[in-house]
Amino acid sequence: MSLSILIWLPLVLALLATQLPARHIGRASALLSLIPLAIAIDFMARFKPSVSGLQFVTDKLWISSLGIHYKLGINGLNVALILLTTVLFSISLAWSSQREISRPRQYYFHFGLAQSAVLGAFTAQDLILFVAFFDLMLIPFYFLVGSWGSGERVRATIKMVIYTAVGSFLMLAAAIAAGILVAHQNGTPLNFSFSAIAHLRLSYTDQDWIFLGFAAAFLVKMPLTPFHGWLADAYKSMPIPAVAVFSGVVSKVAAYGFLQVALPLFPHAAHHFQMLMLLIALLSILWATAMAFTTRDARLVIAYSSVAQMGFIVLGIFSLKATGGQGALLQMLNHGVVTAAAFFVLAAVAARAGGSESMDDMGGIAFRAPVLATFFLIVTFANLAMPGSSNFIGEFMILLGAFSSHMWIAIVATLGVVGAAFYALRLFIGAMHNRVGGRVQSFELNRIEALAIAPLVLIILALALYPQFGLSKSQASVRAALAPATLGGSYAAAGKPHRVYTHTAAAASASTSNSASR
Amino acid sequence: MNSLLIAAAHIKGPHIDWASLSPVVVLAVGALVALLVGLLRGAVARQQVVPALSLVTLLAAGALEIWRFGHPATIIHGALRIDDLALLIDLICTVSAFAAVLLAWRSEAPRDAGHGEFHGLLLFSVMGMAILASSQDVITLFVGLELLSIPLYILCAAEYRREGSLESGLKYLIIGSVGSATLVYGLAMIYGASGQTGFAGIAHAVATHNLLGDPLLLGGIALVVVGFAFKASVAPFHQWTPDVYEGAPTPITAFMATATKAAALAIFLRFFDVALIADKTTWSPMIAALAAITIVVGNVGALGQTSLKRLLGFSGVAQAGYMLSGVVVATHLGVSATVLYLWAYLGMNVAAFAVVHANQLETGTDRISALQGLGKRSPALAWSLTVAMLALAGIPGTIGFIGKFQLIHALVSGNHSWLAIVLVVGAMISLGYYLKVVAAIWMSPAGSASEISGVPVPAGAAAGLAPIAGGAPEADRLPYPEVVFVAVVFAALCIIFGILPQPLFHLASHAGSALRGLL
Amino acid sequence: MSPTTWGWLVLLFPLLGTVTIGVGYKRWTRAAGVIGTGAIALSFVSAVGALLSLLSRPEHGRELVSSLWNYASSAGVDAKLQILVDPVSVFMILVVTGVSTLIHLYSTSYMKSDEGYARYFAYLNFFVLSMLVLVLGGNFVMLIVGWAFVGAASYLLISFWYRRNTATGAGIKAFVINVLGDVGLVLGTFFIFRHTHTVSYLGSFRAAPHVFHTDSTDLVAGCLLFLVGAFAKSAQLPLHTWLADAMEGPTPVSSLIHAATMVTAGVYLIVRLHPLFQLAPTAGEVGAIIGCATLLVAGTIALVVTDLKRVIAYSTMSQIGYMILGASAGAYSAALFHLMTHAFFKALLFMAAGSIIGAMAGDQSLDRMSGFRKALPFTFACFIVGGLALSGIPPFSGWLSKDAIIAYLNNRGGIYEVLGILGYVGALLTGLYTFRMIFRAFWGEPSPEARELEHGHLAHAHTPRNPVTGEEEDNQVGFPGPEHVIAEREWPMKVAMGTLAVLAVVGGALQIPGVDHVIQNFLSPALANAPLASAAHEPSSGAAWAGLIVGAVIGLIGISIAHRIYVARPGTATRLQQSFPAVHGFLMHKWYFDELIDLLVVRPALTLGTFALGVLDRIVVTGGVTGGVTSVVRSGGAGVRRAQTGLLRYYAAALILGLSLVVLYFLISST
Amino acid sequence: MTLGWYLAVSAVIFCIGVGGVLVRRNPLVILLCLELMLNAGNLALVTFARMHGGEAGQIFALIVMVVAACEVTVGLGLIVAISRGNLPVDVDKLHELNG
Amino acid sequence: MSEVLFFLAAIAAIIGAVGVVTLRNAFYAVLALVCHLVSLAALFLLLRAEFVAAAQVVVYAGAVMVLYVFVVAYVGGGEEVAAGNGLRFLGPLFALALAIELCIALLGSALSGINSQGAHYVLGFGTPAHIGRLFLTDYLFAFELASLLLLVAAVGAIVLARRRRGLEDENPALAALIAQPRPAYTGTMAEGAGVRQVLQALEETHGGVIELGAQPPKLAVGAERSGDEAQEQLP
Repeated sequence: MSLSILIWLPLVLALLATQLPARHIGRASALLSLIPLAIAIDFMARFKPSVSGLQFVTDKLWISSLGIHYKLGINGLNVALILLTTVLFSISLAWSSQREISRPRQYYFHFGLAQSAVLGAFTAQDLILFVAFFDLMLIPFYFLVGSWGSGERVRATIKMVIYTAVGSFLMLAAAIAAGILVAHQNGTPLNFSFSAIAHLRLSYTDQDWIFLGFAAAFLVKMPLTPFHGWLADAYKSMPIPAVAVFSGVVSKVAAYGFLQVALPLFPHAAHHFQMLMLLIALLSILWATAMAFTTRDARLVIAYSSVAQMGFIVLGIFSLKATGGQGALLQMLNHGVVTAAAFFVLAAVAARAGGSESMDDMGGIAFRAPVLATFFLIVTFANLAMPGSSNFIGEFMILLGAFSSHMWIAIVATLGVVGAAFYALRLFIGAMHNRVGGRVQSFELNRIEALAIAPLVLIILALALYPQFGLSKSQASVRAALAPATLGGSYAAAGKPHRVYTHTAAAASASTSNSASR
Repeated sequence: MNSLLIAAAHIKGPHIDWASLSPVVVLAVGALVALLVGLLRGAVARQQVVPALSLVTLLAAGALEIWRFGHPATIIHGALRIDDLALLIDLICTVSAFAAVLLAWRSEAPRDAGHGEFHGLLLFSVMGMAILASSQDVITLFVGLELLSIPLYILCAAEYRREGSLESGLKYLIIGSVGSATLVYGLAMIYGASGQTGFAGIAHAVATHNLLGDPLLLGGIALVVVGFAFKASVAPFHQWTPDVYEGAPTPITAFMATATKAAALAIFLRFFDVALIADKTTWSPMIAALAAITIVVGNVGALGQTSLKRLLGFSGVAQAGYMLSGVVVATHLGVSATVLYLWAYLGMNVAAFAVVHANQLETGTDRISALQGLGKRSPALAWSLTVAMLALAGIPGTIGFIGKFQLIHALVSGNHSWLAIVLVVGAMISLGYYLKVVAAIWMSPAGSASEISGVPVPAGAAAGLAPIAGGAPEADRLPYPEVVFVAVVFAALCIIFGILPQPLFHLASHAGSALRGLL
Repeated sequence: MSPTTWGWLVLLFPLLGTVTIGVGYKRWTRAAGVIGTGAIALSFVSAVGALLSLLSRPEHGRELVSSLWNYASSAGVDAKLQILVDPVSVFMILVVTGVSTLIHLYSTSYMKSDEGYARYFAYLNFFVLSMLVLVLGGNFVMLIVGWAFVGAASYLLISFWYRRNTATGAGIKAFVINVLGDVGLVLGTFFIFRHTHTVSYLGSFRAAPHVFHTDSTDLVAGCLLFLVGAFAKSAQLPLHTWLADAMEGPTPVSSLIHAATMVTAGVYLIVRLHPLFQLAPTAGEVGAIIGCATLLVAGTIALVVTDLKRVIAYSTMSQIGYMILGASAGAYSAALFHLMTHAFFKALLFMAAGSIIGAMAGDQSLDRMSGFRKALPFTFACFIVGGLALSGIPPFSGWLSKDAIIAYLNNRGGIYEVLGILGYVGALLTGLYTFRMIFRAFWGEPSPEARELEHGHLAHAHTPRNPVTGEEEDNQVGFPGPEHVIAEREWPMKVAMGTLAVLAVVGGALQIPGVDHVIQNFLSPALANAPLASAAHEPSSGAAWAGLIVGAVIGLIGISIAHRIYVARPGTATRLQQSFPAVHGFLMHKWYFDELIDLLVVRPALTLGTFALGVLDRIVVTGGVTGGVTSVVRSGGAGVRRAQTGLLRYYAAALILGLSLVVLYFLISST
Repeated sequence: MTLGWYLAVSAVIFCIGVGGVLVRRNPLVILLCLELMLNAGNLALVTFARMHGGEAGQIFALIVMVVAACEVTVGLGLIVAISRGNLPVDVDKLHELNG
Repeated sequence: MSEVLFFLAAIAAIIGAVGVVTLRNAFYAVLALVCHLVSLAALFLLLRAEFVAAAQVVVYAGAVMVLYVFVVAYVGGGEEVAAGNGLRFLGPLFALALAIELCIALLGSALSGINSQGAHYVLGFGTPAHIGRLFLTDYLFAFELASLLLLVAAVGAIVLARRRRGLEDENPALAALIAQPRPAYTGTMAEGAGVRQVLQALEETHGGVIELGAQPPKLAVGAERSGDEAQEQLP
């Protein structure tokens, strides 16, 4: 089955669903979203983890005069994230389907578009295609926030889009420049596919600024401090299902972009800016932790915790060690599940606290809702990366990677771990325990809420028992992705020919991808 | 008398390649016919037949332009060069005029000006553009420019009962004439320096007579730059643009915004990349600087606007800045990028103006706030405007993205990466206003829309459901089907060519290679 | 069955118990106690099975590893879901499951009227599971997992009565400090992993002598970080403050987690990692010093604290100080021996305290207790047994185990001799505070509650109040339960306490210097490669007996002083307080540790957070980065719009100005 | 006289026209000033035609003359329309469109 | 001789130009322009551009200026020279700067021709015959276009300035008002009463907002805003 089907199916299904009578759209969308999920599982099952190159490749020349390819493929870096995307979208749609939503046609259309865009961004194997999907993701979220959000939603959505688009435009410029400069400097025809760029040389100064362009886009999207200015408003305003998928997968696209695009394609720059990126990651961890300490807004606690987590992920990636990269990848998966679950739990809690998301209005909810409390607790423990959760393994490997590359940064970063314990638990206690809040009317988790939360909690538990799931598929790909950047400094110093390692890796991937595509 | 006859007998007119000239001829004939039919007394003849005739004329002209594609020819003693670049630009103008005619079908302007006159002038203007785009001689250039401008001055003021219309006409006329005079003086100086009026002659003279650093030539270039920049609304010569766009009848604004810009950019390309190519190192930094200024000024100026037409005016300024990039780099790639962007710009702006027009017809104003609820009133229009705005902003999947892509491509290849960065920064700023428009369409102010929070809303609140969005246009109420048609078609093209841009690239590259002597 | 199969069974039963109770919390609420106790009892049986099957193997084959599946095996990390069954872990699981079974039994009565009965047993079973993972885990990752799980279980049980703000506060405090410990373990693991490239115990131990030389920096750093973990878990200075607060939890919880099992995990850790600590004597010294300091500090605080449970809690800290001291010094078997006996008598003391608290209708203040001797004869007897064992009075178990540690220290010499002598000071304090507590609670005029109980009425508070703050309990939600229980009326409590009392008396018999060395012999296969555990470092039985006698005497002196102050001459305590107000205040404030931590850690963190939220984020991010750019753009826009006057002549002027500039440029670039 | 003088005169006239556009408020007079500018262009063209001895410049000048006439016609028409609409015949008072 | 003529013509042309810019009365300005045009024609003659000079006089000074005079008469030409704003000073300054730059550009050229009397004179240069031949051969296209341009201009002038029908039918009240006697010096074309003024008057008489049917609403805004000016012009 072609990957194109997987990535475009959500949009098509959404369009189909919108043709139904308004009251059936939600349920239909939720049910239909199981199809992409099934396809994603199928891909996952057929994926061969031992191969570092692409599998299930679709490669068509899209814009021939620019050498832009419509190239999709799966490797160890994105296979789990694709599954995560389909899962989270299914769950978000299920959650939405149980609620009355104004203008459902547009709502579900935007959801379908969002899913297609995210899947596209994960599978794209061409710079321009990647950029296109990356930007395309913005549109549905712009509408979802602006039309179905709460509070200052219009301002928030414009702020969000401008912030993220600033990054994406810089990335666009960088992507174009990358393709062109590579073509110029090697005298090859224009070709924007990752594999083509990866094994051609690009001068170090060009790599540097191009890398910064990509980094800007990714850092804003995640977001990391100090690029998080849009986060609070946007997360505050987003409808719950939107924020769940946004925080769950959209921010992962950025982190994934580092692994899939920035590091393998611009290894020297990645090596060059390693310290900068590590410091930004560290700053984010500490900053977001401090913010999460102090805010009374439950949603912002989760939001900032997710900034801190993204900080860890970047820390892992830019440790430029396989352990760190593996940890980062696992952590993307974990955090995607956990943060989405956290937002759904938050919605359930807010529903019991008179609609308020302020911790001042909560408290004592656990009593009549032990199941909810248990789920919340599991999510909380996972969120603070308690050992035994899969998140811990992620953080463990991230920190191990960072530790082996820059010991002190890892040690300082552990402050974030301790801080997470405090703010995550503070949120749990503030909501579920202590005296009963003024507007609280507690009731047990109902079927509708459980529809979204229970599967996620089950996934969290399953991952906790078997985090290897997130590691086993990716090892080869992560090594291949990081190797050039890890070597970045040494061969620069030795003046050896450029990127011998990737060349062989790319060749290997080409041969395997051929066999896989057949 | 006899001697005169003898003298006349000696005069042998230039050879005229009627095939190549045919689009221009068709336009002229169509304009005259429209003028004449407009004199008929019957209301049907005036109100339906005349627009129909102009549509036919434009279709014919378009068909002929397509026919001549790939058959470059220099005709009428070097007055015109009908090559792929010219034809593509002509086609833009023709399409734009076609859309303008449809938009104007039931609007105020043709009734006020008289249908025959209105359409006749419109066609004359298209003809002027066609000539300007293919002119190969400074005299033809100048006449073409005036033939383009003068009808527009009149059309801007067509709604004579509206103060804004008259004001915009007067402003356009006076500032335009200052621009023309400047251009004339500049052309005079270039003529003075080179002794030639043909572009090829000028190029030859500049290259061979060691004129490169001559103040006379450079002064002339300076004045010409300003004259063209004015037409293309390049900052700081852009100030008429927002005012005129706002004041002019909307169909005319739509036409002006797209077609004039195309013609002006075309002559920029043709004159600088053909006649003055030898002096590229001197003028290129200046034009690059102007482009940068334009990008910044246009985008920044659009930020706080409340009138949609004004906003689009400033946005047009900014886009002109983008498009100058192709002139700056002066390569085949640059030319094709500019042409490509012009096509993109046509699609995006016509779609946008069509919606503005429709909304104006319905609400009587072009305020952005009047867009509120458009998503409910007419989803087709709302989606069209949304697509247009996103395309203008350069979001992937739209033609605007492709256009910007190619411009950046040209700039980076032409060693003008810094301008590419400016372009990108401009695009970032532009989101600030494009998105506000989209927000106004879909996102009613806080409180009125039901919000999704954690609380399940009790069932039964679904009474006030919105009409189908993204569905078939026939589901919408259609007060002005032709306007909606234009909006939807152009918006759809923005998407289609945004996803499958290869044909456009193909055409644009033809245009790029039409200019010989470039890299 | 092989020992490892038994090991997995040991883990399986509590897991099943947790899940069964958790899933069926509504349907079989009342059965939760039985299920929970039964699960742990089965686990204990399995532990015995493991013991027996381990003993049936030859000595050199008593380190067995078994893995279920790859837990996190990638990119060089080789973490498996793995257990290590060796004498140390078997010893631990025996203690843990045994004591746990009894405490579960006790709890079935103690918690019977609590609304959260099922939840309680689910948590408690989960705790046992976690503790067993901790001790059975076969690699560092499993260790950390268990380590954190017990922390989580501890948190859950401390804030079991979650309507109490004090309970939730104590819970979060305990949790965060324990996470600090986890981080210590994680970083310690990193330091070791950096050189050994494996997370498995046996792999690391095997590699350690080859990759580390004695006291190499990374090894010492790693061991110190492990010690941080141990200190956090075992409530050693300066990470001890959570333990006293943890008394917010139900008393059986204090008994199980905060006395018998979890808090001793630090000791287990040091023993488990002894191959590493052997190579890092510096780390061992640090551990010993901290342990010694803790035993003294906690002992002094216990002298003045008036909350019954907190006295026992500080006593626990103090006793764990001995164990840490011993384990750090190398007295592994002695430390584990003391760990076991301490589990018996301290659990017993807590259970007995629970009985008194029941009689006091939830009041825990020693100030209001008195004269319960007659009212609670069984409890009194248990208290006496536990107290004597704790004070190290012959022939109770604590006497043999504690003095074994001190004897080892004195034998090792050097700085350890000093620490050993300080250990005797601690022994004096132990006798003093233990019997201060006993004398105040059981001697003197019977309190009203005691009097009523003598007449057969169990006191009930009209309005249940938080024992710490006096705040009225949130009674609407129904817990803690309205009924209180005493051991005298509940057979499960009696059975549990009785069993422990017997063990507290006879438990010491396992290892009597010169008589038998059951524990030492059992552990020796696991300690075979430890020079410090070799016979050379063990004190001779003569020296050991000398130490035992000295210890017993010191314990008796302590008791007699307590008797003098609280029984013979009532009022002495008050006089002392008035004579040394500074000392008393200092001790009452628990050496100001809480305040110090508050000042040094909590406050800066919160200030930083507030600063970050209020100032930095607003000024730097919103104001500077975003705001700066947007305001520049915005003001640019305003400028452009202002220039757009609508006045034609201005436009012309702008055009002309632009024209002159362009011409100027071209003129300049001419020639 | 050398041709430079003619050119100088033409430049001066051009700039007088420019100045007029900038300072006058009556659109009628502004149109006159535009005439000045165009005429200056014509003078330059004719001068250059003389200089090069080719007639292209003169042809151009004639065309410019036609254009000037056209612009004037349209401009005057506009002024009449403005005046009919009872709007002020003063460019400083026509600034409804701004910002 | 030619020098004298040049100076006379040049000075006259410049004076005429200055007159156009400075004279307050539009009518005088037109006359000054005529003077300028004629002087320019003389300069053209000196440059041997006979046909251009002739055309200048005939077309410009003759035809276009007449148009001017008519419009001045229709609109009324009284006007203050400049507004009291910065442009009054800056305008000439800008112009001066530009003049300097242009002179530098024109005279600084290294072209030898600038400092000469011009190219060698060829018989027939600039004569109508030559020009005419060129128009029919080399510049045929421009010539044809120029004629179209004139047509456009004519059409445009008509579109903008012609008398309209239909206004009366749309709004009887308006029509009646237009039929009323006009104040003096406001032109003779009845519909020239203009919407703004009519509205003003209507509002005064009817006292309220008027429905103007097909009138674009923008009108009302304009009418309201410039009410003061309209009042001044009404008696």
